[in-house]
Amino acid sequence: MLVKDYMTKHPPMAEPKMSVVEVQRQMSENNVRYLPVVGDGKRLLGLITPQSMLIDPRRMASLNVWDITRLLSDLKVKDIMIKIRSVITIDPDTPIEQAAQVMVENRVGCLPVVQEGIVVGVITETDLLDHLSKMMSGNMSGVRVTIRMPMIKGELAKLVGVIAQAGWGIDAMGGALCVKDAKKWDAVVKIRASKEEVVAALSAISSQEIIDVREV
Amino acid sequence: MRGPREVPILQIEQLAVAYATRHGDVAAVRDVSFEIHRAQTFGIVGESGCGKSTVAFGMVNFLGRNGRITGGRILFQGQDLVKRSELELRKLRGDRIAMVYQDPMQALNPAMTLGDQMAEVLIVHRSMKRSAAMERCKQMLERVYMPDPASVMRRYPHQISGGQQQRIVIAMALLNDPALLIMDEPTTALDVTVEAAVLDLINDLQNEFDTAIMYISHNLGVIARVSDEIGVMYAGEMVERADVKDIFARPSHPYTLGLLRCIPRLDTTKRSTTLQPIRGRVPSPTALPPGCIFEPRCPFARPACSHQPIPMREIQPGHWARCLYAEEILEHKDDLSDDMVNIIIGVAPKTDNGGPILRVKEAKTYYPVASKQIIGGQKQYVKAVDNVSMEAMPGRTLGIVGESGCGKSTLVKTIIGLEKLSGGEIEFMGMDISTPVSKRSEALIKDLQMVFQNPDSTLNPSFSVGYQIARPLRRFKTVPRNQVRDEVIRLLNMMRLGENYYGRLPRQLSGGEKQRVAIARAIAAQPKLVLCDEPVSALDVSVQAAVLNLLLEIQQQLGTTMVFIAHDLSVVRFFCDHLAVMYLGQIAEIGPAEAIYLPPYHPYTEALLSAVPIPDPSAEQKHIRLGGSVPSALNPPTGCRFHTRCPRRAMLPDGGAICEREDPPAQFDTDQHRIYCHIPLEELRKMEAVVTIEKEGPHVG
Amino acid sequence: MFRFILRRLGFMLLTMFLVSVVIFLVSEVAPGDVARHILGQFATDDQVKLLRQQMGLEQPLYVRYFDWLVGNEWRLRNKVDMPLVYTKARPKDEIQWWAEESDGTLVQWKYKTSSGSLEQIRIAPDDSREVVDFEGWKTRDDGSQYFWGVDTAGHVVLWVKNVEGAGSGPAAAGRSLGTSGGQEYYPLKKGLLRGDPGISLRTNRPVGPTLARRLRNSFSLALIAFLLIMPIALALGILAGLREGSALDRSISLFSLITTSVPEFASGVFLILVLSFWLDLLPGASVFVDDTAPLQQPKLIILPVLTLTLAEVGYVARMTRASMVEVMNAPYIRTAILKGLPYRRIVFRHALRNALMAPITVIMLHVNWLVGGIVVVEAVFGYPGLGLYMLDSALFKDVNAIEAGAMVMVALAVGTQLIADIIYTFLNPRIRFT
Amino acid sequence: MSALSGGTKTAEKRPSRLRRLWGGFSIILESRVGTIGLCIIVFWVLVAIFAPLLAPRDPLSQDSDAINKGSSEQYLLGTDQLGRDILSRLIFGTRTILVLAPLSVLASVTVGTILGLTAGYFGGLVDEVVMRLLDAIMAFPTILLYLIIIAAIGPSAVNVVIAITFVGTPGIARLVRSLTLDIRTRDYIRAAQTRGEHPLYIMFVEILPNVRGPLIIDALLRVGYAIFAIGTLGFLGLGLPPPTPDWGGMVAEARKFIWTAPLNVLWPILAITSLVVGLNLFADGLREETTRYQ
Repeated sequence: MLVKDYMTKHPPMAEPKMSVVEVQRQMSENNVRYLPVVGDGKRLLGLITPQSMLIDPRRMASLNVWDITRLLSDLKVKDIMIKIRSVITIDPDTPIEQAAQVMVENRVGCLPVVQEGIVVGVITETDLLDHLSKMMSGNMSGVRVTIRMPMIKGELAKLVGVIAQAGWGIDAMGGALCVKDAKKWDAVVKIRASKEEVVAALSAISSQEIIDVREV
Repeated sequence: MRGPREVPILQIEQLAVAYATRHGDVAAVRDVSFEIHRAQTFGIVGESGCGKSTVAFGMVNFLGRNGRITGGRILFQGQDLVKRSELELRKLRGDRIAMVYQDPMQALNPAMTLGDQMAEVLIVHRSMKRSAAMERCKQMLERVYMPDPASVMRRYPHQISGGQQQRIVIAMALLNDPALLIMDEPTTALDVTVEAAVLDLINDLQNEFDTAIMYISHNLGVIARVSDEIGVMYAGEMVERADVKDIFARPSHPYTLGLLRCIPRLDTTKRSTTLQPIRGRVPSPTALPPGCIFEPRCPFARPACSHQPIPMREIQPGHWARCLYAEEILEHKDDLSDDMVNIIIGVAPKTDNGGPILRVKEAKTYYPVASKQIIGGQKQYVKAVDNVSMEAMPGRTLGIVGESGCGKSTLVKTIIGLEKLSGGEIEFMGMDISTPVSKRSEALIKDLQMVFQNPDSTLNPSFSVGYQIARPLRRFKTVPRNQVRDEVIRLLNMMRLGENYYGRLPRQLSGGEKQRVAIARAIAAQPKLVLCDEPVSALDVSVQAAVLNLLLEIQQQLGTTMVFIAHDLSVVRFFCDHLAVMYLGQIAEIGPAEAIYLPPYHPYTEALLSAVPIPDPSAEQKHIRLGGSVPSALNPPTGCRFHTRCPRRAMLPDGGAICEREDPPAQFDTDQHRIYCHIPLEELRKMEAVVTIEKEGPHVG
Repeated sequence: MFRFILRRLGFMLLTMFLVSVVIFLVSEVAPGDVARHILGQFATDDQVKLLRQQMGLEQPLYVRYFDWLVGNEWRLRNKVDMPLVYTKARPKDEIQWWAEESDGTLVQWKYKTSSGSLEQIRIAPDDSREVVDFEGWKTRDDGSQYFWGVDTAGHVVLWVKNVEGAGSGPAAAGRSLGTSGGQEYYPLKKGLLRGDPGISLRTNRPVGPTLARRLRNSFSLALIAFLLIMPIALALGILAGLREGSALDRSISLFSLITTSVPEFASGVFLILVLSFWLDLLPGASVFVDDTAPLQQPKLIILPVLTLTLAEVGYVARMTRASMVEVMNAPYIRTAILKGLPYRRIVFRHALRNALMAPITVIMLHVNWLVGGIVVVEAVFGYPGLGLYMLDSALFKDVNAIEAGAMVMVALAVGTQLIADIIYTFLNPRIRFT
Repeated sequence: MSALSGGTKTAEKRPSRLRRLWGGFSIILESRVGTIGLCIIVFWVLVAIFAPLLAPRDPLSQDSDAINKGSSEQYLLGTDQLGRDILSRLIFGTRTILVLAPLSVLASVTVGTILGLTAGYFGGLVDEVVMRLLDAIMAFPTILLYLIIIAAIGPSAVNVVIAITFVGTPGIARLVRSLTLDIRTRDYIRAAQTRGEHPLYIMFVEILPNVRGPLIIDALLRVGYAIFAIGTLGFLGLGLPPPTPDWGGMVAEARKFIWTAPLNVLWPILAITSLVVGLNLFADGLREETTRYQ
């Protein structure tokens, strides 16, 4: 579950001397929202994001329509890109959740994956979301059960024991601290079996409470 | 394996390339479009001269002095390459787009060590220091399973084997982690077991580096094994494009169908099917037919086909074809095309009348090699052929198969008398022919003729076709003087070459035609035995089928016995009654063709069969790969010569120590089927078949 | 590698031997008689005969060849039954043949035509010189008196008392016939293999020293030309090869075509016409006042060097260009281009080394031509080199000189071929000599 | 593997011998270089053929009162030291050159081809002996070889041809040998061997025609060198005995009077150079065309 397994390798890239108009056309044509800017040998120089495309009107000399078009047409990527020193990059070997953490803290949508200054890929929100849905096997049908249990050692073992006894496999499993009650812990499990059997088996565990059951 | 629908690494739209020649511009490639996504392999297949290499070189705009891109767009990661300046292209090459070609030996600088040549890519593109670059190269060499990378990097290209050279070239291409890797027939020059290993390597490198690969080959089997999507090219145009399974299951362009029909397959024999060649010749780029380019050779052609050029159209999601009647083609793809109906060959083996026509007993051919010491030093010998015994039955075909360096060509040359026999004896029609050809009697020479491999050098370029066929007639006086010309014309017609070929010079003929003239020359004197030294391996697939059928016809009509040498197991399977598998100068296994392709196998035969690429992605095939490389025949391994690479030695007690000590005994599966192996026959019988033999399958009969 | 060099050296000796035999045979077959050549048309036949005898030309061919190769004083010793020595009697004397008595005194005999008797020149170890009448005649059974001795002209002579020799004839080229009177003459030689290439028939002085001086002149001329030609030719060839098909390439090709189409003598004379006659910049002929001339007046050398360079640059340039063009179209250059290497790096690291392999070996072979080609240039400019020396000797049929010169030239030629092969192995890693 | 090589010509009836010859020529005419060379050669050949008509005066007649005169309307290019008209001597000189040079090249080509074929085809001891012999001759500086041969057999037209043949043979033999070594490995030679053909048949019928191409080009260059050699020998006084008009000799004699009649030396030099340039251009054109034609 490392960044290098989930990042987009060989992403489309831009060069500093390219014209912004050209880059904008490509981004719209290929519905790409982030373009790392690289020099020779894929060395990272900057990043183009949707925000960097919004050009601050104050920079315009005048609002006369001809001046604007002329200025826009010879605007170069290096004028609008986020310079390398303010671009947050990530190493391919970091765990994926750390990448998510960095993105959330810095409120950025894309992290160029860099090794010794060379761009080896790009990881964006969509990649993480894609990873999340795979973690929860979002694309597979089955019974999805949410169980709340106290924060005591052995509780999870009990849950897994019951499922194992019933002979079912666990397609996906996720868990997090309960938002409302710090002492409680919620687990989400996906099992390929009928809804009734699952509810019957799991409600037998006294200390745990089924919050939500649904056929997915 | 393919990510969600995002930017394809490479997008080609209506690419057109032309060469400026003295007679004006010649359009070598017209209207080629396809896409390649990340970690996906796009296979381009087509016969020689169809422009597939031009497409490859067009990507990196390396079209020589007179070639240039005349139309279409090449989008690499979203940006069009056609308008890029030479400097920008240079920065892309070797960093984001890498290339690997057919002959690795030529692609490496003979006067520079391998290490320098590899590190250069990093030094130039990554401006790495030499030591760091060398270290990176060593890691990459380990990644491509190169034994002892440090010493290999200090060596020169001519000091390593073909397979290793290709690994170095592939490693060099992947050093900068390119987004696109273009491979132009990378494994064509390699032996089938080495090729299989390299193809595996390409697959798992792709998984790790997510590189998009454009794989170009004329061999449908290789393409089926390696690519996800396939484009079939013919005479400069892409005629069909679809997912790999689609194209084999539902070929919907007559040319693709023709290609599939004329390839001999491992799981079919000459009894159960016929090879249907494509008639006619590939049109030259300067004289293209008006309508559909395949119309002149298409069995399903209709008047509408020749009116105007046919556009590519999507007959099914993801399946494109350049044919007006593609849907109809699908229905009757199984019935025979008309001109093939009358020749159902499936010849039943004749009853064995009398003993073998050719008997080889413990034949040995050694080449003396100057010893290294200054004076004296015992003479060293290359044991090219070492203790080989076999027979050829009259009217039947004995196949000899094996990889390069196994001594099959030397054996044939010894039989025909071009090489001196160092030991054992050879009998032909009861008479001893251990002497070189210059000392043999006229009668013996007349009855033993040979067909050679390379069509370009088999005919003397300075003499007309008629003269060269007439020469054996005059030499052996098989026909009175005045009838020589008529006899030559009869032979030409037999070879399906018209009378007007009589006066032509070899340079005006295509490869297939040259080979037919060579066959006519060989059978002119009505020999009893014809030795064929890989007669079809240098030909295109469609032409190959025609020549193979021709040889079968000759055998059927004239009853000539044939010894057929080849390295392609599916061709040999189709063509031969008996088969001998050779390894490093010795016979590993010999017997009727059916027995060879079914267990019990000699471990080497098993490895060979599992390496042969089958032109059908759905066929299941055992996966056995041989490690190491072929040892030198100068000092071959002791005992069984295959023990250094044999994957089956574990089946023997104490790890097959016996294999190193003693020569393998001949174990008789049936009276005609012998296997030279220490592994007891019962164990060998327990192995399951390498290839599941489909009885019905898409082929007729 | 060592074994290969040994074989090549063996081959060189064989070739030299072969060549020497051929030259001897050829000069034997040649019409015209050397002695007649020396004495001119007016000498009488018996004078010519005497000179031939004195030069040992009467002896059978194989004897003469053997003498020339190995020398004959050890054979003729038993005639004079005293050791024969080839030394300088006194430090400033010329090297001459002497008989040496047991106590070290050097002895020569002289025939006095007036009295028909012999006198002896004796030089004692303490360098005192005296001339004494010699009475040691030996008598044969038929009563005639004879004596075998060494004369002042380096012959072993048989004198017979009171029998008139063939008389004297006009002295020619430092050779006085007056000392004749001997019945049989055997010219003394140490033989090539023992360092003495013999006496030049033309100048009657040892061949060795003159040959050495001439070789030095020729060598310096060839060296300067070589050092001038190679860099220019290689550079031109590479430039033309890189820009194949461009205007530069065509002009270089045309220039080299024209210069190779002009024979050396034509270009030599042409240069004299233009540079020294019309523009009067350089001396027309390079006349050497003394040995060290080339260093003081470099102007003497300029024209010959220029001629040689003109003739040679074109040829090497064309060959380098062809090799460069071939290499630039080689598949491994295509790999280099597709590896994205900059043009300069492709040319210098990849192309050059392979491209220079072929020309380097041929250039070394050209040293051999250079030595030969100089003959013409030396003839045109009168430059006193080996070539001119060989030319004059050949015209004069001076066998000893031609032989010595030929030996040097063959040694040089085969030597350079050997060096060429050795260089080739270093340049081309694929070739390892067994 | 450009698409070009794949296409094969539509197979038409083989052209007649004459048309094939013209086809050969048309190739050469397409290369500019080749045509210029051909024109120069043809010019000189015509001069040689029509020499008697063109030459204003008998080349040997001496006009005692017009010695070393400059060009005048009587003597277009002036006279030499014996009062002979330089122009007519030049014109007749072409005859000597254009007879002797090709003759000697023809001789060395025949001898060289036979040696090269035998050495190349048989290999082994034969090859070693022939090669060592050729190396010995090659080891000799060419000029010296001329000197010795001419000195041995005396200067005369025949001897000049013999000398040049003797010097030219090793080069041709080497070329033919290397070509034979390559062709010997071809399959059509093996096919002939399997038919038990006699080695002589294989050498002269199967191999020789395929050696012709490069041999012709090399022969052209050798004619150039032969012209050099004739000129040089003439210059060194070893060439043709006077008074036969010979360009080399003319240069040698004119050199002595360079002070009084400088231009005399210029004309023979220009003549020789132009002829050799013509030959080289023609050879280059031919080589370019044949390589592109394959």
